Amino acid sequence: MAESYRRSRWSNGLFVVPYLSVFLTLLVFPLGWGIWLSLNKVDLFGGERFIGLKNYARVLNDPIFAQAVKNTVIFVGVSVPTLVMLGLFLALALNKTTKGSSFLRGLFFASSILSVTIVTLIWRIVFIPNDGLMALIFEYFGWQPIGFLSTTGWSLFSVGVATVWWCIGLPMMLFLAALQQIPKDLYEAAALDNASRWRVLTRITLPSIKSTIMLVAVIQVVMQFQLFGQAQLMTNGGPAGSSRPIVMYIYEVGFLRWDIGMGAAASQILFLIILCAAMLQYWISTRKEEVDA
Amino acid sequence: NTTIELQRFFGACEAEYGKATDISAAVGECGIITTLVNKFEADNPDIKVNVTTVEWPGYDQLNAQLASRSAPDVVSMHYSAMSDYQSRGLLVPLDDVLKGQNIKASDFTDAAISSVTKENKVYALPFDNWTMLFHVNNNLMKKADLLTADGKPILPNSSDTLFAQGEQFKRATNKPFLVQISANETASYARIFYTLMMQQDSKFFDDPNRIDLSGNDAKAALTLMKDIVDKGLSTQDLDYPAAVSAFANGDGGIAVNGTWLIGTYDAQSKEPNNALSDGYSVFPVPQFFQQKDATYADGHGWVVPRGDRTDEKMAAIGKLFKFFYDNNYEWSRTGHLPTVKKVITSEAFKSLPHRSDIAKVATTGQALPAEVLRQFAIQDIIGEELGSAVNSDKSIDDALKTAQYRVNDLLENI
Amino acid sequence: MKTMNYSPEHLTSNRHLFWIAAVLGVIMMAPVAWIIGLSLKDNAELLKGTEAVFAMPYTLVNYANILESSSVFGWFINSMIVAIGQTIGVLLLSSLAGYAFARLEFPFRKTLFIIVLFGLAVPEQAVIIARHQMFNWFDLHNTHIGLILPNLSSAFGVFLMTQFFRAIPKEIDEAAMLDNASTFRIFWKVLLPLTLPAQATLGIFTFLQAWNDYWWPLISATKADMYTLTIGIASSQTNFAQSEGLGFLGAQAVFASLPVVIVYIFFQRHIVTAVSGGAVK
Amino acid sequence: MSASISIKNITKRYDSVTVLDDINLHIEDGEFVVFLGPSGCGKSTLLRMIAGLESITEGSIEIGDKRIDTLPSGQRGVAMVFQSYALYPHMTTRQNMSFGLENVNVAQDEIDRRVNDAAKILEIDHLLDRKPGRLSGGQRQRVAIGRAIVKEPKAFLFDEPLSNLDAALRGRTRLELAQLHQRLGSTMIFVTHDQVEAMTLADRIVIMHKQKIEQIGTPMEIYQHPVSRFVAEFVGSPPMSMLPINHIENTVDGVTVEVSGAGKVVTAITLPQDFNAKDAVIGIRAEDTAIVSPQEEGLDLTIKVVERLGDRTLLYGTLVDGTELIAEDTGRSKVKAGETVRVSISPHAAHIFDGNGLAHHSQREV
Amino acid sequence: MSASISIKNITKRYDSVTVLDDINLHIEDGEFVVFLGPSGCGKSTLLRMIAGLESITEGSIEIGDKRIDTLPSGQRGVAMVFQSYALYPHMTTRQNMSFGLENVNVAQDEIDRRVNDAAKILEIDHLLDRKPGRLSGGQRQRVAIGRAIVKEPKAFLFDEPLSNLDAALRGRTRLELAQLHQRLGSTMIFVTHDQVEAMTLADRIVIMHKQKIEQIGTPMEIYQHPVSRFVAEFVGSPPMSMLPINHIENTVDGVTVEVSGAGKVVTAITLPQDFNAKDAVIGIRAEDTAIVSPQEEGLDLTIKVVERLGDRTLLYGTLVDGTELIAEDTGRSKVKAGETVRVSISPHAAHIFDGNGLAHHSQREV
Ligand SMILES: Nc1ncnc2c1ncn2[C@@H]1O[C@H](COP(=O)(O)OP(=O)(O)OP(=O)(O)O)[C@@H](O)[C@H]1O
Ligand SMILES: Nc1ncnc2c1ncn2[C@@H]1O[C@H](COP(=O)(O)OP(=O)(O)OP(=O)(O)O)[C@@H](O)[C@H]1O
Ligand SMILES: [Mg+2]
Ligand SMILES: [Mg+2]
Repeated sequence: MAESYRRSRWSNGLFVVPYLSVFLTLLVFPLGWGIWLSLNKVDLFGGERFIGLKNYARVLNDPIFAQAVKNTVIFVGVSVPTLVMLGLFLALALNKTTKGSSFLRGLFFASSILSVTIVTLIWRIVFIPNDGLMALIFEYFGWQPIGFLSTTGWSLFSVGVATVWWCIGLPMMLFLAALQQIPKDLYEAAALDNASRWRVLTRITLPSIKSTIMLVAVIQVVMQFQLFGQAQLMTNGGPAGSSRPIVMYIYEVGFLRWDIGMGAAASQILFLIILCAAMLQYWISTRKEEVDA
Repeated sequence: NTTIELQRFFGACEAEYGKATDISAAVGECGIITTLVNKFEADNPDIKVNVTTVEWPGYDQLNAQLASRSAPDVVSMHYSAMSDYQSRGLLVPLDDVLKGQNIKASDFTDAAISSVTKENKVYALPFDNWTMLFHVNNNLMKKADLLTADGKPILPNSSDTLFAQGEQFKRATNKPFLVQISANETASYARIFYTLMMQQDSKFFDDPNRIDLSGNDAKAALTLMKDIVDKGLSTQDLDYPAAVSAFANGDGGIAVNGTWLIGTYDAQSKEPNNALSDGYSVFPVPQFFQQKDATYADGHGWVVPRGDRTDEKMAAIGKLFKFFYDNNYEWSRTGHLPTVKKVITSEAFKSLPHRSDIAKVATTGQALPAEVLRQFAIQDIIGEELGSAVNSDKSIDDALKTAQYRVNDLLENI
Repeated sequence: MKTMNYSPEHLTSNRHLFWIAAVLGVIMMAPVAWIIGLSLKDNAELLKGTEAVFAMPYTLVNYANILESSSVFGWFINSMIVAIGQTIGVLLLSSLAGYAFARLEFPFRKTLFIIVLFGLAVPEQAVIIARHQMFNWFDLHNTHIGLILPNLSSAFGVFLMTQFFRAIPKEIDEAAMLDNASTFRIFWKVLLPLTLPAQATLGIFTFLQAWNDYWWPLISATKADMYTLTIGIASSQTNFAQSEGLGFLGAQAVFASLPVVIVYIFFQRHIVTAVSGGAVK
Repeated sequence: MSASISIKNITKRYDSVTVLDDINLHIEDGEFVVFLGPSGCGKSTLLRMIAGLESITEGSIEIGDKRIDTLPSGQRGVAMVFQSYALYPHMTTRQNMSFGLENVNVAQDEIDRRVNDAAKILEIDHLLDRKPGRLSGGQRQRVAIGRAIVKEPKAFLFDEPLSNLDAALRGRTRLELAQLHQRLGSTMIFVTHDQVEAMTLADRIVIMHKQKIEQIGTPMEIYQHPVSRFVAEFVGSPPMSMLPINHIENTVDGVTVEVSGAGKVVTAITLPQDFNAKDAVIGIRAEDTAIVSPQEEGLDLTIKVVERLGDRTLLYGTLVDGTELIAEDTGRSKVKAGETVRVSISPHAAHIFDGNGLAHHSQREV
Repeated sequence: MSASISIKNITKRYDSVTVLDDINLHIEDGEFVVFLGPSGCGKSTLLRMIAGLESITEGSIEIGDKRIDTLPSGQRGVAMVFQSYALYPHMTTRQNMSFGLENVNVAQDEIDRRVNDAAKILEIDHLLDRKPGRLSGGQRQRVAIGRAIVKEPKAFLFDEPLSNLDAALRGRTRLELAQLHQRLGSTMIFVTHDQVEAMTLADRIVIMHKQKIEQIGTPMEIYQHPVSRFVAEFVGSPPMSMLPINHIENTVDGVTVEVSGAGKVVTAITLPQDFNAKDAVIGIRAEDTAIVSPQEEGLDLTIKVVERLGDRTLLYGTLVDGTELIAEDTGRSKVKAGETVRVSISPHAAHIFDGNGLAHHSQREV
């Protein structure tokens, strides 16, 4: 007896073949190779020698790496909530169809299109002592000038300011998209329910875009953990390594010290950290969902 | 017809010098090197030089190129970075090339030729030597009553005089005495530190595989650097470009910066109505310690990375090197010290402004031992650690200890 | 009698918030205005103090200087080729894969999708060295292909397109199936046109990312005639001796951003709706 | 608790488009009023203006003698049930119902009492901890009503609350709504374009058409005495058949009209002197026809489509001259498409509409 | 062109859940068959299995003697109209209709001919260049049908195509569909859970319930002779009233049953010997009742809700013992909620259902 027709078939898989081949050759394979390198004593120009987990031990024992991890975690811990909350605020404020708000939407998104070289150039010129915009403002108000890029504490903050300025567009847009999906009649129902603005925000709007908030947070965590260009170009990780992020550490180890094995080991650790952070957030969000249901 | 791929830093200035061939009219590193290459091409119609400008210092790119065996034919390189490449066999020895052009090792200054000679082979055409200098704003010094009768600035010759003059200067002008780079780039900390160490005749790199910063010399050097800042004698928070323009704006008395700025500042001083008008002079870093008159020096050379090249191409490279050699004087107009003996002793050079004031760095200039690898990485580590001692609360002992630990860890794991 | 009626406009809007946002917008613009101001000033004048920005005269000399440097246009073309090539590639691969993951049934579909999702978390640093070596083998450095290829592996596009394809009602492709359309024809003629807003969204993101990419072009495009605009600008920035004037730097920043800003201004509405209204209606 | 509603000279314009033109309407305390009209006639707009969700261009609205169009929605004391229900998707049924009360700081035990009472009335007590996503259409609808009930409003407003339900559920829910109104005795306004809903629910129906109110009356009045051809055709399913009148003859009892394809029809309708006979028609409802044996007097109808509704059968056919007529037969009718049957018309039940659409009815009560 | 369809021993399981259990059905060439059943009974699944959109767990399907369940959807020669219409939003009406033909390389002039013909039949010729976004619900529906027609399929499959339309349009479209079937004479399968649609459209109705086919028959058979209590209650609006039987007495003509609250009812139904009297009920349709004057014989019904449908009036009430009964009166009924009226029941039309839900009908044709 003939088989009746089924929709599942091997040939359908052909559609994913082009992507998968790129994915395997340009991501999975290099990743595997990177892992292999991390188990070797190897510099930029060869000299491969298997040394097991020694590179990892060196990275994990390196106080500079610890400092970089701390810097990165602080940076992510501050910049991501800021991006999420500021993005949310802007989306709420600009969720209108007036000319003014669409202009502002465009404006806030515009910075995202600039490249990191430009962004850091702009902010360096803003932050430099004496001639910078901040210096002028401080001078105008007669405040004590601050070395934004050269003072421990302020340097990471300054990198953060530039980062938020640069990255705020995407969260805002994603939130706007989510807000526009909320049916208008929910707000009408709330108006009839005598809900105050605050109650509408906390009980209607925010719960409705909960999943988007989560999505934005995950995207930003993954992105901000990879902080590099801003720190490299604005502060060069300084002063005293107080703004050196993990990626910069990897860069320095790999390209300045030529220690590819150790750099690879640090890369894999970063990969692990990002993966864990993303999974943790995903897990929290889905678990909450289940409790709700 | 041969094409030479030449890769260099020194910036791009196509706009101004893209077609210029009049070398003597060019000013500044970028202008002069661009014009030099243009002129060479004009003189040798059968050789084309394809110039690639890289972001300073360009070693990431060079590494990538070497790894992908697509390195250019001629590359600008610091003497201090050469060991890394040479020790890996990534550079081509140039003895034959130079010999083919009738250039002898003895034509170069000792400082220059020794910097590029490894294992008895010459690996680069030495192009210049540079050191850190004291660029002085005479106009402000005058205000602070720090000029001699014949209009020369009175410079400190010990830490005590430094602090005294600094105070005097500050009182008179309400400006810091020294203009130093202290943000973003930390290389200048390392260079000053090396200088101070050398002046104490310190043997901190006796063993090229280990640094020793545990002695009193290191502590003394760093203490001096920190005191300058603590006593408010230095600008703060300036990054490289800001420091350069701060001095040009008259925001401080003495800029601690490299030879390469002489040409620019001198040009400025010849224009009216600015902070440096008729009031610029430049001197080697004074001898703060009595043991030895020394200053840390490095230099730029031209290397040929490993690769397959035809004889014809090698000959063309030889011609280019000869041309650079012949025009060493022109390059020295940037402020760098020439590497060719007969240039440094020539009248032309000596009559360049200020050159007599700094002539002695040709002999007092001193590099780290050539066997020390990863000098750029080491410079970063030392700069960073010293910077944290100078600018924040890290104690001097701590900073030196970590610096030593980190450098040795690096060197051990090469 | 004319008493003011109550008007329900406030339901979704709030004027106070808007004004706060407007103030933030001004703050947001300040650095840019600052840079533009600097770029319009003569460098010599700025040397005396940057307050000069707030007063006449203004000049275009910095821009003129940039324009005269002939390489800029070459870099611009390279950036264009790379950004457009990458955009087309990502759209093509992601659409094909997204369609299959969202709609087709085939063995190991779910497993493969999860593996692809893991790709989202892989940082560039973890693969860049090996990639560089691989491109070496195939002599892909200093080619446009070499600059385009690496980002094609981005899992983000596949993820996004899968979501978009899932949002299209299933009946549409079932109708096409009954219309005897082949699987590929369903994809190409029926579903792909419906994902145009999504294509625009993904396309814009990819384009911007490619345009602004820094590290890979830095180590792959090592010949000046293969530089992208980002790398080219960076390479010409470090002229130690002359320490470019702030005005020139500002002009460079403005100039390098100009193409994307123009693209952005032209397509702003589409970009905004694409990003916000990406869902298929 | 409930109150009357007065709508006075309400006009609504969007820019230059007038959507409602000088509407006046008084709704008694406890009345169930249905706004009925074709799509786009402004029913929702009027309702939303009462709720305060749409601003008013001109005029005023009072609820129980108090002018309310100056107040924000929440303070008007009305509750609304939306077509889409507009339940808060992330809140449970209980939270959905409590939300409005919490907003005005009703004590927690009072809230619980009201929610539980309402849930009991609506038989959704077992659903109180579910979220809307896990409720069926009919259950959602009841939660939406529950949310309105707990507020003990002066008036309930419904905007096509049944249109998202399937036919069977719609019928059941309609019944429940009618019972609810009896139980609560609240003022209710219900918007629909489905005339069956209007007929079955309303105390009074407000027929809206072209920015105006066309007729206000009880369902019976509207069905039996439509003021215009528009109302006659809009209300009733199947729609009233309209036969063109060729000639009119006055008699003592009323007029006798000559209808093309049907000959003379004797009616009990008296027409005024200035009756506009041009394009006049006579209207006959399906239930006022009967299938008789071919021997009896009547019209010959050639059947095109037979619709068997079980309890009755509708016959769609054409008269000899092609005029369309819908006739009704019993549920057990044997008539098939293609046959020709004899149809008798009950003359007293006929209506005459003049060229302007104005209606004239039989004076005798039937 | 059209063909018969045979469904043989079809079973459908999702993992361990059986959705359809050993279904057998033969549909004649040119027949209009309606699948009717409550939500979730598997109607759509069965239809989609015929279309090839759902794989078959067991069994086979033939169209006109040819087994087709081994073929992909496109090659089965069936056309389907979806509930959501599933028009291609980016294509014009013409493109929507041509797409299927282009896929099988029909010549362009043949495509044009078919599209134009279909458009004429459906009166959408003026819409051929519009995209679906600019069509009304009813127009979209017609385009969806047009897309099916041009393919000249062996059978048309409809999955609740009317459920997205509003009530008025639904009525009209129903009529058009019936006419279309008459005109084309194609085999058509129509899925719905709306019994009015089923009754008015079907040649035969397939009642589905709990993974099985419960009854197959003409609308009249189903309405008048439901095989089970489920069918009797599911078909007909308002639903059949069910009165519990206390006692059964055999007579010559049939049985006389004693009904609580209603006393004795004489029927013409003969019951078998093994009749399961426990939980047996007698079923009465509203149209088989009549309101009589209080003097006449009948049951006293206290009216709870009055539904005026215009042409008739439904009275929902309770008998003396609380049993619910729905009665029907004329459209001009004066009965109000709260009144008690006398209702007579036409005994010949009653049905008796035993404890298992099995039906017994009067033997006499009424
Ligand atoms: N914002 C607006 N701008 C312009 N016209 C509008 C606007 N909102 C509604 N209208 C118009 O007002 C009229 C009345 O709309 P309304 O929604 O009240 O109709 P409705 O009677 O409820 O119709 P339906 O039965 O389709 O819901 C419509 O013709 C509509 O086009
Ligand atoms: N993918 C699936 N997995 C498990 N069960 C399913 C799946 N798809 C459908 N079902 C179940 O199969 C049964 C039949 O579904 P089907 O859609 O055929 O019902 P239906 O009769 O068309 O109902 P409706 O009138 O609501 O459309 C339902 O009980 C449904 O829950
Ligand atoms: Mg409406
Ligand atoms: Mg279904």
